[in-house]
Amino acid sequence: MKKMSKTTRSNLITYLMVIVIFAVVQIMVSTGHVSSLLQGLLVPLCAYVILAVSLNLTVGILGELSLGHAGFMCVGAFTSAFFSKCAVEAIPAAGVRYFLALLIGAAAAGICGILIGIPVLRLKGDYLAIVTLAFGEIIKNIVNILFIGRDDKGFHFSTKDSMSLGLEEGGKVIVNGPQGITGTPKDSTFVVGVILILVTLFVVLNLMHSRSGRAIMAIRDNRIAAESVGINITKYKLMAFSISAALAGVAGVIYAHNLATLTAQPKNFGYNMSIMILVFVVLGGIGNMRGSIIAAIILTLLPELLRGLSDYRMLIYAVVLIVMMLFNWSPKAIEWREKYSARFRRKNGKSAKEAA
Amino acid sequence: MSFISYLVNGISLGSVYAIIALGYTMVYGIAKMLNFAHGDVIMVGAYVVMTAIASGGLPPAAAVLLAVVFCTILGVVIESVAYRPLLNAASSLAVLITAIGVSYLLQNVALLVFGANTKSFSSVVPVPALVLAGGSLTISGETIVTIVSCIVIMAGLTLFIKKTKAGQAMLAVSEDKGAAQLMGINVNGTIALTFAIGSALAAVAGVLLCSAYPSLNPYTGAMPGIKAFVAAVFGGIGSIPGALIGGILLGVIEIFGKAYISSQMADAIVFGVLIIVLIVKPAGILGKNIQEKV
Amino acid sequence: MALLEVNNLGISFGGLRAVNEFHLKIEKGCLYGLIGPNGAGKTTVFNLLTGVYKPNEGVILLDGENIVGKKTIDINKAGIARTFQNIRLFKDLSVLDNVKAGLHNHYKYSTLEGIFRLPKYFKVEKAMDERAMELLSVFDLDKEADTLAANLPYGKQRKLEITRALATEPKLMLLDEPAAGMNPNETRELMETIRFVRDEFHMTILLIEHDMKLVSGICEELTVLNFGEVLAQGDTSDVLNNPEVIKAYLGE
Amino acid sequence: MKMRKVMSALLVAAMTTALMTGCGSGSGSSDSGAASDSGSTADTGSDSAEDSGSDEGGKFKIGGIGPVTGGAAVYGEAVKNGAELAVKEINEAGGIDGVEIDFNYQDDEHDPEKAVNAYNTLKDWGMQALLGTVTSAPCVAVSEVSQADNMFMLTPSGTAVECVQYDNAFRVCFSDPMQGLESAKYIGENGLAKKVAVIYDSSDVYSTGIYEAFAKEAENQDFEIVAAEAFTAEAKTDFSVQLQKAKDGGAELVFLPFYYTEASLVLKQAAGMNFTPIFFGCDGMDGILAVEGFDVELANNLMFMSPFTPTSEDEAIQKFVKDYDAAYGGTPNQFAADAYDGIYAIKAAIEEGGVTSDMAPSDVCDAMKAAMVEISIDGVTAKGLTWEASGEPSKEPMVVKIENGDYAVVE
Repeated sequence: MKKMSKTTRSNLITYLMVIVIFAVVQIMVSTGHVSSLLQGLLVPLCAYVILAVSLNLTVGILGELSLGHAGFMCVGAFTSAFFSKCAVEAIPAAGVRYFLALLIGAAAAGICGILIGIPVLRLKGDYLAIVTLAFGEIIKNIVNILFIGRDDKGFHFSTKDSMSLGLEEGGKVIVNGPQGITGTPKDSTFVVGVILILVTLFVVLNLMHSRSGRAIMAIRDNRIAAESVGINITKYKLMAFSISAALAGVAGVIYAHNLATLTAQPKNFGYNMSIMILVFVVLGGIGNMRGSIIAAIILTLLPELLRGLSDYRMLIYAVVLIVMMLFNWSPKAIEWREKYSARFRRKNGKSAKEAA
Repeated sequence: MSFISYLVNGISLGSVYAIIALGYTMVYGIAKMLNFAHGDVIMVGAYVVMTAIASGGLPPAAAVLLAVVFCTILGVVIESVAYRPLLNAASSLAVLITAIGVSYLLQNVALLVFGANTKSFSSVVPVPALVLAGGSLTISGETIVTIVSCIVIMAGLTLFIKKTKAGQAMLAVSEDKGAAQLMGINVNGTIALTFAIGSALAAVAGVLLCSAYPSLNPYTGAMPGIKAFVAAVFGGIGSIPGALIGGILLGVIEIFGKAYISSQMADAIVFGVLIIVLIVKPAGILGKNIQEKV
Repeated sequence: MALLEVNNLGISFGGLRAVNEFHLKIEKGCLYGLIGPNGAGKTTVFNLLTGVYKPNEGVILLDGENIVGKKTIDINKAGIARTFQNIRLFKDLSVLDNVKAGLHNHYKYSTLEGIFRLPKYFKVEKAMDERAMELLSVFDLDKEADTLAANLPYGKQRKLEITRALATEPKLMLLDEPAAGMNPNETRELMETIRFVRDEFHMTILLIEHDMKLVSGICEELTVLNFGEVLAQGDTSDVLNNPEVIKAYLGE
Repeated sequence: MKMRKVMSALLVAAMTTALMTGCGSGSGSSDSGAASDSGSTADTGSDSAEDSGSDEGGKFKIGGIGPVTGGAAVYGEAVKNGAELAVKEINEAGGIDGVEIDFNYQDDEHDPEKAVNAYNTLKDWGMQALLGTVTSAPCVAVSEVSQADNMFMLTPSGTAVECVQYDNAFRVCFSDPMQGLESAKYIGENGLAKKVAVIYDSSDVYSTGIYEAFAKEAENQDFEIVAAEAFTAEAKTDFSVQLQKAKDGGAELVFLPFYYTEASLVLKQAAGMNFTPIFFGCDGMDGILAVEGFDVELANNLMFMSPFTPTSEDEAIQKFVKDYDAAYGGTPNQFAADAYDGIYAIKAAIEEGGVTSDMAPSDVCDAMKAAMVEISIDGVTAKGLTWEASGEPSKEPMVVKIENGDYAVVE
């Protein structure tokens, strides 16, 4: 049918866009045209793109505002880094280990999503936002006081300090409170990152255009009507929320396996980060996956590109953000834009006719 | 005696949260937006007072007044430039993100103007400390002034809304913007007024915050801002007495949590209590749970 | 046995008695009207029937089974579908997807089958498309299948809401002011459609309506509600000629 | 809609071009990065370097990384200033064997990820050795990548153990465990107190690192820890509870292993509740007297461990303090001093290792690694400063006490 082909085409364009960007970057890397700065940014960029797409599932498709997305990323990052660090010797094959780490990270984050979603999804709008923010902060706080060590007797836990673990000679502290996990194998690569972006897109886009996705979007558009046609609100809200969380967990796995030291700081797993991801989503267009990808790329590169401006760079970033928001969302600006583009189109049409 | 001391400190900290939360709650009630930049207006207010005293040589009272005026103007400017164009945007998230942008902007302007160095804020409170129970309990002048100002502001604001025409207009706009407009109320003007009052309160909060906790850098306002936001939600966002109750409860819980449970887990405790409250009372302690009309 | 039997139904909001001792009996296949002045409690009755509100007392028997206390979605599954006075479409979904959302509980495949596009996905989606188009063509909406629901003209939005309700394969349909905001032409057309739905799908329909022409034109039986209580009940023509009803409508 | 797409497309295109071309003309962009906001005197350093450098076609390219924005900006600024001052001095004195130093300092916002980005930016610029990073967590992250590249790094102030875990990394400051250990020893051996309370930042690597070492050593010392209370980055304004617990525990000394920003609040609040134990801090305490508007009375009798005292009679220190004040205004803190020494250490290692400006970073690293353990410099943080292959400096910590609003060395 025509409708089917339209969404399929749109999805294909999205996949293609990712693949083309990937191919261009790869070619440029191999010909030496990419700076080390950009090369270093490639893997985190993949994580951010996945975060943006997965948050868009909550914000755009489910229609709920979440300010705790970084918390799920944190869960995915820490569980998978913990696993990888423990399994470095047991599973020497990086590929297998990374795959298992991905599964563990995604599952842990997804389960957290369900646990948090059950009580929280009854709340509406800004209340939901503040509670998700609270959960994100709690997760970060807990990770910061968690000490786990391993010796011959097995694992030891503490929430006080690494000394209270009571490790025997030769025992190793794996999770060291605020010092986090050091020495995670650096298994994330750009290729893996791009594959995971594609997987994320595959999951989100296919979900959107399936029976469950329709139910989720129906709830977003009108909860009462959705109930009246027999759609189970709790089930589908929870489904969207936990899939979104699991995908954030995947981003966490990429992130954790790219940096040798994983610490839970306000910068990387706090509400600031959650807000940052939300900025990607809103700027790229709520519900628009392609937009999220582009926004995540631009906004991650922007502060790095402004490095030359030193002290002024974050200032410029802030101004750019405000101006872009006004330009994209203000009803007046939209009106002006439409008028202008209509005139532009008309002119083009006319000249085309004249030419003919 | 430690218990009373904790309680007093909790109420003092909570009073600051409450004054900041008032700004959040009023703006939310009227414009239905989370003004993330509110915390940063606090920081601006504190810098103005500090500069006025240190460089301008103004007496503290005049400096505070100057800060209030400055922040009021700042609030109105922010509202008209950055928020008003987005008030009728397709998604309420747009203005939220813009508010975040404004927050970054204020922080980075302060960074450029005042530098990154943390400055010590000398207290502008002339009240001496109260020593009780033979010296084992000391209540600082700042604590007394903070709590008193909080009560005065709260009472004043309640009177303002109940007794004045502008206050009634605010109520009307918060209930139904469209209807208020039809009744001949200047909606944009009322929203601007709300931002003006909220920002003026932020200046006062900034002075009190920095008098009680005398350190000031461009990021000083961010965390109290978030905490106050939590307090506002806690008490029921949109409700003025709710902001008071939410703020004070949050302060007391934070201090008690640190004192009796774990000082490492203070944040987790505060946020955990928030979650429990919202699960039991989904609109906060004093919030009205509005049922959607079918 | 009647398809729907309601006895002694009542609910209060705060101190206000919104519905009191409401009773109703609808036979299968009947086209039944619920009328009354504004604020008489008609929509409240709908909300009680569909589980949006829980009654303080009373019984609602659908096919002999008491549905009081059940959740909205379970009542829908039991066989009651409805439309809303203020239209509630899934406005950012296409017309086709709105109907497919209505088919949700009748055409199933798992989420995983959907994500991984297993054969069942294609099979069921195809069947859903066909069924949805079939329903849309009944209401002459098939040409707008790809349009966003929000972009439909008002009259068509009302029709789409009925289509969506119909898609849930109910035994009983509740229509809340289906003709509100329609011009006489559209209303006439709507009357035809409602009658057609009843005949074609062997549907039982209970509708709230202010348009007396529509009510007298298609309803076989009526209940008049005034101040939350039943004022009159019975055959349409009898009820409409009841002096009490006329008094309630025209005022004294 | 269409306009918006055009806009985004243009933006992407503009950025990609900027990014691609940006890496080509590295040294051009470095000027603005290195010397944008420091006073006019500082500019001359890199400007003159630019002029003479272009003739000879060779300069030593030294990179620097630290937070210039964000909450830890004050440390990054200090390091930047201290390092630039040293670079300027060296260049004015004719460089290293006639070859000047080109110094490029990048912001990391105290964020490990941004630090790696900054590192990569510097690599694109052609960095041969790194002075950085300033703060611990970013430093550990950078040490991982620099190790992979075999890039020489010398951190002026990264105190965490892991900062120098690889053989290419050295540091100027003390390590966290060493500070904790030495502090506990000092308190115990000098009989400062029998009952000690500790307040530490449980969300910070630096603070917990010191606390753990301190608590461990405390078992061997003749004092008792009566309270160990934490705070976190999210709740660092109110210390009344922690102080109350210390007071209730009867602490005669309170150990504050964190930065002076929070410490100034602790002191103020302690005074507010009439609690007057001895306060004892670590190197992060340095700078408390420089806090603008701080009531120095509060800091009287405050003790802390530091390698650097700006009031020292030492000639080199006096010169450094004077030049620093002239160039940037204000008294340099320990971070600036560490950075200043760091640049001189790099200079010494370059000379010792026979490094030339045309060598590849990896070769520079090998030469400098070997040279580091051979050199000895007389810096402002220590005389006869030497390094072990482990990356640790050998210098004696000094305990500084504040008396009458001024520093005084104890011992």
